[in-house]
Amino acid sequence: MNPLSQLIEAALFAAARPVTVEELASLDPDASVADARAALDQLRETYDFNQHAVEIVELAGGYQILTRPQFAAALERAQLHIRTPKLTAAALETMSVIAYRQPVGRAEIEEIRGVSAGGVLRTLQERGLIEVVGRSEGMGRPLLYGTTMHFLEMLGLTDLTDLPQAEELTIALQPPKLLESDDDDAEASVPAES
Amino acid sequence: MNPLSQLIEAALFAAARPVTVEELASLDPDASVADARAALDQLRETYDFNQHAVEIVELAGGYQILTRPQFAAALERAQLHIRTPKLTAAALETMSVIAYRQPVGRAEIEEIRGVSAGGVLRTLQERGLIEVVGRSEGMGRPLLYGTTMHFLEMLGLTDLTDLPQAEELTIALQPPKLLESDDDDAEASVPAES
Amino acid sequence: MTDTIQAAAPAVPGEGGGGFVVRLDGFSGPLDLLLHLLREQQLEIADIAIATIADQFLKTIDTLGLNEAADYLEMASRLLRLKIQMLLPRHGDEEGWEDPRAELVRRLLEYQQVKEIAVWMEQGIERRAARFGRGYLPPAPEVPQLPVTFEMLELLQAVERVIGGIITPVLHRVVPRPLNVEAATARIEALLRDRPRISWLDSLGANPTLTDVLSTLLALLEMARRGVVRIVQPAPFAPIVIARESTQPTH
Repeated sequence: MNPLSQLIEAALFAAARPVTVEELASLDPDASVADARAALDQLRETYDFNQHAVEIVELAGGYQILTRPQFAAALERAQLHIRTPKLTAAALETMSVIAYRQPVGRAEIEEIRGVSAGGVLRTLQERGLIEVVGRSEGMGRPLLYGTTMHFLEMLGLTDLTDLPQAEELTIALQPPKLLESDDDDAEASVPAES
Repeated sequence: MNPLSQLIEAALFAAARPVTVEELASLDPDASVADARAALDQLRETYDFNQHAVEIVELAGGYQILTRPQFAAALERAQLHIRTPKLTAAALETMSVIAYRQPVGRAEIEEIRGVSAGGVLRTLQERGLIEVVGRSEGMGRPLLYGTTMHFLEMLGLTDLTDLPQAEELTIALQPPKLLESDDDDAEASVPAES
Repeated sequence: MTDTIQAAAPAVPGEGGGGFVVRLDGFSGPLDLLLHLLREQQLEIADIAIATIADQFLKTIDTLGLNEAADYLEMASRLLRLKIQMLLPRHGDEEGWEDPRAELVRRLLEYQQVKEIAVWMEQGIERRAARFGRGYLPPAPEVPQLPVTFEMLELLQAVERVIGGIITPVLHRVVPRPLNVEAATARIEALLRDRPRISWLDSLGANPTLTDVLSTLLALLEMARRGVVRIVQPAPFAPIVIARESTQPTH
């Protein structure tokens, strides 16, 4: 491969979006748009001739490297980026914390569950069950999560007030607060009315 | 390229994260791990022989396609990629302590660094470099931190054993212990004991 | 090794820079500053001259405006304590004399090592950052194509598991709360009007608060003292029974 084709391959691979031929030309101060187009064609031919699993696709006014369609089925089967449909216990627990405490930050979720929540949060976000609803004012302005409409749909709820209320649960899953009234005390110190 | 190499190229490309050789083998029900390893080698040779701008790198227990370092300057200039902010000295030091002492609690990190660590821990957690790995049995059951897969990826390490070992450091890496009073002078003035 | 210290430390501003405030993140902590000072004085960590370094430390945090940061203040007081300890006469022979500097020396060596690893990590990150992974990631697969299976029951079970793991909140505000013994007495009397005997749990009423429990207990003890009720426990660990004292009228 010639140097410009190499540069273009590196750029198309690393770029987070489709890249225009003008942008590709600007990678090398000595290259014209025509040079870039020729180098791009050479790269395309290399991919085709050597039967690479990727190809160059024109998309949204620019170019991108994408896997060829014939590998889609195998990749889906391998589930390298698609997750299994069944929610894990960790996901359910994290979702229950978010449902009752929203808007809630990752640190608080981890504090409650005692384990890291990063992967689970990503999964739930990808599944459209939770979303970022804002940022906390705290140190580092952490993201705050809440449940989505899709979450309600999955559970067949009209809105969040349909969730079982505090008094229906063994112990109220309530936001942390100062215990003040008599009722709070009862919940905290008298286990049950037996 | 043979079909398994193609499949592996498609998978490595689609996953955009390190993929283990076992995962790669599972792409084809008839392929063994040894087959996958051979196909991976063939792919690596194709990239090298045809002077592609990308190569196969062993990382965080798996394999990933990355651009070769010589294109870094041109890609930085073009600004097509997503930038990640640099870590502060405090973040790097905190990460160092966690990497070697994991699982480790906040108190121990603060003791070693001589400063409070709350903000830095949250930053590192949000960037996915550390995670809560459990709780200590001690008073208040403090959270224990460890490094993540992303930590390995970010440093370009295969696993934690790639961290510099005691004898490679100017000062010997010592397990936490109290100095015996008799040995104080010896240990203090002779930097390396191992 | 020593280069790494220099790299992380900013230049100390000149003498008498009153009002000069340096970014707090210039040094990553008091140990960092201490290492910087030792290097400036060209002193070995092991031979640390506490008196000199303590004065230097105090002067520097004052100059840099760090003397309001708790971590630096704590180190300053530690150094001053060490300085005094070093001045104390060593009685007896050298045997058994513990060098007060040992702990600080150990911490400095350990911290220096942390800095060395931090530099190694920074270089590793830089090397790795010169390689780029695939930048464009296709949008996450649409959710509808993967019907998620979970039910309310599962969610509720998850809630229960989470609750089980929650550490009881430790925030309490102590509020003076008058006990209502009168009301408790009235409630017990009302109950005993209908039935000759009631159980302790009956006497508490529905959904008792902690105050109710205490009020009821005091009311019962008072009533027993007055001979209005008799409190019996038929067998060890059996439920406590509160009986109307037959000879007395209830009111």
